[in-house]
Amino acid sequence: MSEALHMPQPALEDLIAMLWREGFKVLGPVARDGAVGFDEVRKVSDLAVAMRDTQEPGRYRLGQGAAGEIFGVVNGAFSLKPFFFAPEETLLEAKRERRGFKVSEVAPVAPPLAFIGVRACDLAALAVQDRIFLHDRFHDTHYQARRKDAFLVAVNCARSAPTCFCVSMKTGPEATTGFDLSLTELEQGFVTRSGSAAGEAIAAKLGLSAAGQNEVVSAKARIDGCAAGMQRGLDPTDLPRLLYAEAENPRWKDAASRCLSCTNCTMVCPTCFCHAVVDQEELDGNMSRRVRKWDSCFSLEHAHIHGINFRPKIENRYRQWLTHKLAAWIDQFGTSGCVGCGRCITWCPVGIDLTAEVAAIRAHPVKR
Amino acid sequence: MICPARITGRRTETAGIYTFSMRLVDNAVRRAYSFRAGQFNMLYAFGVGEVPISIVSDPGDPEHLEHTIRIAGRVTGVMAGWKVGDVVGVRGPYGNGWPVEEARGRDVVIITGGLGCAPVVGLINYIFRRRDQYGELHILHGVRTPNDLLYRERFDEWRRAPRTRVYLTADQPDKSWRYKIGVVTELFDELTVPPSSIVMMCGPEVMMRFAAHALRQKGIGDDAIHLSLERRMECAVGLCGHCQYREHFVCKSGPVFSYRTVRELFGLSGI
Amino acid sequence: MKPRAAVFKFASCDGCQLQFLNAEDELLKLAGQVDFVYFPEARSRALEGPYDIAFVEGSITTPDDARRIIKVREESHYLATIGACATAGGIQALRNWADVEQYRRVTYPSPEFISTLSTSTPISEHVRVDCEVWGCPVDQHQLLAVVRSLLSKARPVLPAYSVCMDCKRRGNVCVVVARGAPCLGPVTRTGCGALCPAFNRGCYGCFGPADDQNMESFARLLASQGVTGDDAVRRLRGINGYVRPWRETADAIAADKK
Amino acid sequence: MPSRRTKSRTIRVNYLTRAEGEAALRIHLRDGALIELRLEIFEPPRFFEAFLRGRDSREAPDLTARICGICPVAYQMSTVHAFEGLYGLTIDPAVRELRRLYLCGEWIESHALHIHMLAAPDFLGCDSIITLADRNREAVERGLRIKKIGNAIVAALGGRSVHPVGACIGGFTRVPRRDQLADLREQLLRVRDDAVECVRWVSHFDLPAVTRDIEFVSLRHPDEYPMNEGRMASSKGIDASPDAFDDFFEEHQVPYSNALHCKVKGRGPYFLGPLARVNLNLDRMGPEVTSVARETGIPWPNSNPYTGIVARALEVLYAIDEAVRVLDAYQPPPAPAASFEVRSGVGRAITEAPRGSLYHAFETNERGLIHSARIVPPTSQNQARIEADLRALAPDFIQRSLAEATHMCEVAIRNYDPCISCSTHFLKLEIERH
Ligand SMILES: Cc1cc2nc3c(=O)[nH]c(=O)nc-3n(C[C@H](O)[C@H](O)[C@H](O)COP(=O)(O)OP(=O)(O)OC[C@H]3O[C@@H](n4cnc5c(N)ncnc54)[C@H](O)[C@@H]3O)c2cc1C
Ligand code: SF4
Ligand code: SF4
Ligand code: SF4
Repeated sequence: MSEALHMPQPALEDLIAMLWREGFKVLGPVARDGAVGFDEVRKVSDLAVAMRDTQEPGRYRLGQGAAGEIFGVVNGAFSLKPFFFAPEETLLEAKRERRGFKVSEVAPVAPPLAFIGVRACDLAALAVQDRIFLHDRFHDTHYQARRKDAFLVAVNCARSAPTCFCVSMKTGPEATTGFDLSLTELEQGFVTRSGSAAGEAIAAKLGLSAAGQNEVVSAKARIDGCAAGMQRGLDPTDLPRLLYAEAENPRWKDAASRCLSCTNCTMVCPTCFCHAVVDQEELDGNMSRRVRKWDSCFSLEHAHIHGINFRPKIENRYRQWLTHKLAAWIDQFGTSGCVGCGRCITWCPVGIDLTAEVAAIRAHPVKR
Repeated sequence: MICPARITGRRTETAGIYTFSMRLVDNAVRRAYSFRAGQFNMLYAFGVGEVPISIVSDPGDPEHLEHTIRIAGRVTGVMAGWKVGDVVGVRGPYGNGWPVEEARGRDVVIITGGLGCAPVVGLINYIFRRRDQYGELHILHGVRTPNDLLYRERFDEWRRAPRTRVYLTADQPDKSWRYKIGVVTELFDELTVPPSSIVMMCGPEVMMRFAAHALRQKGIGDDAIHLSLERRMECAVGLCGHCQYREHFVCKSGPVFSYRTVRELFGLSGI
Repeated sequence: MKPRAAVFKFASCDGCQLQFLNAEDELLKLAGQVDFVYFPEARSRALEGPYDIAFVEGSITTPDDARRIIKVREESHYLATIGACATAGGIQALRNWADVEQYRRVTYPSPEFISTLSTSTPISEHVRVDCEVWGCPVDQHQLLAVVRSLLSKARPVLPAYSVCMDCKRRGNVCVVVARGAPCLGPVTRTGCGALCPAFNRGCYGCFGPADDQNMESFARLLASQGVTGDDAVRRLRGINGYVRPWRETADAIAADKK
Repeated sequence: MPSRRTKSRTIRVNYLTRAEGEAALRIHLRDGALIELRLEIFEPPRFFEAFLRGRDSREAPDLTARICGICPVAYQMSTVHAFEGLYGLTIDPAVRELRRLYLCGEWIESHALHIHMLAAPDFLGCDSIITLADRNREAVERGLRIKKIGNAIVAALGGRSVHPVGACIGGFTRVPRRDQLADLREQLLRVRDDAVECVRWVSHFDLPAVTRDIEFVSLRHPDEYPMNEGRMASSKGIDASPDAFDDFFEEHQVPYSNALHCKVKGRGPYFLGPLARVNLNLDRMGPEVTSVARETGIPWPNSNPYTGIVARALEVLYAIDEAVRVLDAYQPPPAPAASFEVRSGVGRAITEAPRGSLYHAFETNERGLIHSARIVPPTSQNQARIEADLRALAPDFIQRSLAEATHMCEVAIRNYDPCISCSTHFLKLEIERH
């Protein structure tokens, strides 16, 4: 990580303006419909300034925060996922021709995006999605087109929501990699570091001076304080073995008695990548689009083949999700599918908490 | 990318099962195309959808593709109407295929059940075309009722071939049934093979589980037992997530798995 | 030859068949593909059956209609119900829990002139149905997708997962979690594109139950939001209230209260 | 073919087509004299007024919308206005304007549907818009363009054009930002010429020249063309608050069929809808629409029901201009909806549905649950008037073939753009031959 610089608050305004000038569409945490999510920002006041979120399983409220605090709201309702892995997009078009048909790829229209205020967990999640969409045997051109020019300004967390558990997943609260610039908010301005050549170039243009020693110390203290105060945790020890062995633990049934199978957890999860591929034919039958949409292992259709459904019960599907996320993912991609952002806990309408489910299984194994 | 292919032949195997021959339309694509026995293509019916279908023709002649399709639902229902001259879509090949190299020189046991399994027919054809490279060939097939025995003539043909034995059984036979009665494992009493044999099977997962168990008794190791699995597939490249089988993506690390790899999962329901 | 299609109406508001006419961009294309030989709302010349495709709107509420639907079925090769009325009994199925005699008196000064059944029932309770298009009203894209599938000789399939999935795809903020508002989304079939949450309000179930729902847990969720007793019953006994999982849950809550 | 031999003859139009809903007509003539005439509406009863009892007033707009798929917005509007009166709400001016916009959308969509899909084929000898398109594709495409923008307005405020979800007591569940409406404005300006052309087109139809003694009824507002608010007015002198609906109008049931018939107390049938509104409110349509109205050469006000289609086209033009006006002035209200406490009481409201005045009256208990509901849709109010028109036509029938007579009746009925499914209370057909 590079040298710590001091960034006065007005320079954030400059940063936003500069990114727009550089041709980026700039997005940041904005309050909308009672929650914070990434949306277009043109100036600092567009951000969710002086606001605080309260989060608990199945509940999210936005309220007043500390005056002047810019990044008081921790991870928002939506991660970076929708911006790179689109919820719905056309991949191909097939047009009928006199004899047969012709297929052409639809190139994604992707203005370069800059994000201000990305949390460490979301950066970690982005790395997981990169692994899946860019560094696997197949390479997703749509994801790549949007991903390649993105500019990421991270914000280190000075407080956590009660649903956060990044410390146990070793993904936060400090962003250590995967960003162009990182910020730690202080009473007066920010301590900033660059994490890439692009970040360095922007920092240079902003003309920032080196941060004072006391600023560096207090930034670190804030991050450490956040880490120390984190209320939730998930013990990742030997998870694949545990969950594979506990496939018949009665806890799955118990969770299934609460689970609505509504798909919300998978939709808000920044790493979930399941998608449906559907062909949509025009009414006149001359053209058909192949569309990719987010899908979820909680839908009944997901594991359906003709005449059989491999996961007919909610308990099968809940187990599939959790086992995939925390165990099979490691076998598949060499990394956990969970980064500890806690979104699936907050945004589950009935507040099912995966950390509690895992803890219960660990506490009462049926195998050995 | 979906490549257009022209249907060059259509054969009715039995009611509701058709074999289509096809040729990729684009010359360059066709020449570059190659596949292994047991791999599959995603076949596309314009505007309606795409489904995984095994390639049953011989990998030695990759410019000629053959697919045997059983009409099941929406997409295959449309495929039932494909005629010679129609242009359809092919994307592939995908999957790992049968371990035909590993099998060379060994006795081969092929087990299939249920409504006849296209990948196995392709495999048998493959071996017959290279008959001297393989040892004894045992074909075991279990059906529920005699009506489910789909390729009756082919079984008869195979039965007459040298160094080949065919074993048939029906769960619920009728008067015309001249073969064994009971589930597939009933056939194992008659089967005598050396432990060095290799087994390849395809069919309902319960059947395969019982068969694997019975084979173990005969001293055949879990490594020598290979089975082809079926899961929903929408992308076939390990991205869409539908074919997950715990840590496996059936489309890319399968559809053929050694029994050793999946035996732990085989006993679990809802995976 | 173009398939011959017919649009039949039973007890309904006409909103579902209107979706054909509301397809302004597609209407002439549609007419190029399908011959609507019987469509009283749109065409004065009505041709006799048999029909290749029948779209049936509305529920069965009168003895005459109970007889008419049988004839419609006989004349139609493929029969698709369109909308909550035809597929689930519709809003008028609220009578199924009431005393219809009393309903008659409430609505008409001379109730004796009214001939009606005591129930409003979906078409599938009367005849075989080949395809059910849910929604109040049906979604135009879904409706046209069904037509397209039939033209392509493919069995139409429509998604049956919960509204929540489309709600999140659309980027709505969940009204349950962020506002504590009751929302039927988790147990409702998708199709509308998660309209209500996009308009800052809870889903009220226009598309009927999703293919798989956990009604016990959902009822507990409602209760935790303070929606209990009659209030919970009313939420479930709405436009698709007569469909089994919702009907049973509402009935159980109603029975509990007594 | 003239059939002088026939002394007695019955005409039945078994299924009234190109009308929303189901109705039939039976006319019995003897020696050229009309013995009996019945407009039988056999739309099955759906009992809205009954099942609304016990429902929460806050769900009512979603329920009453389901009465009619063609004019759900008007149903929602009458419902919310009735409850807003009951709960003593004051509506933010910006919300009020958005509601006008909302209703403009429905008028445009519903009128365009009626003109192009239901009525024009009659005058041009086609059986549907599809055959009309073969003959005059341009007019059809123009109509579809107009209709589409109407639906787009409703969808912008309520998510979809049939049973939109955005309206609630107090306002809307969400209001658009200004920039979200910019596109609508552009589209409206693009179809304005189409709308003018449409007025010209319909005014050149071969409209029968008749004059009848008609009492026209609509809302009238001191400053604007009536939509959501105003006093009841009529060409024969009614001027009263909607609260007094029952003092002026009465519903009664006829055995052979029908939605309940309505009459002006002590007088008889009356006429609702675009022609009534134009006749009574031409001075509120603004100079530009008025001048287009004058150009048609048709005198306004007039008592020829066949000019209804022209009035409808004029209202499309008016609604486009009005929508643009609202959009230009729009600033989002501070809150999408006024908050309120429920209470017991009675609330009544009339709004102008595309087909005419739509009256709702609700009584609630202290928990805001509906104790009783009354809904009087325009089609049922027009029904007696339709029968009167048909009666006036009857003497002509004796000279005409069955097909011709049938056609004449259908055209006459369609003047009223009857939306039969929206009549909340219909009877089963009971044929009683005397
Ligand atoms: C590796 C592999 C090889 C196969 N080889 C053959 C073959 O050679 N011949 C043959 O007849 N069939 C084969 N199948 C099965 C074939 O793919 C299904 O019968 C087909 O997908 C059914 O589609 P449908 O639309 O007609 O059925 P529907 O029941 O209408 O299915 C709807 C959708 O579900 C999915 N689906 C349903 N069944 C399956 C299934 N079994 N596998 C994957 N997705 C499914 C598809 O996306 C399908 O479009 C194979 C399947 C796999 C996984
Ligand atoms: S599983 Fe839950 S906590 Fe983990 S990354 Fe996904 S949404 Fe966040
Ligand atoms: S389902 Fe709804 S929109 Fe369709 S006809 Fe019935 S009430 Fe109307
Ligand atoms: S708002 Fe309703 S539909 Fe949307 S996610 Fe929440 S519960 Fe599901």
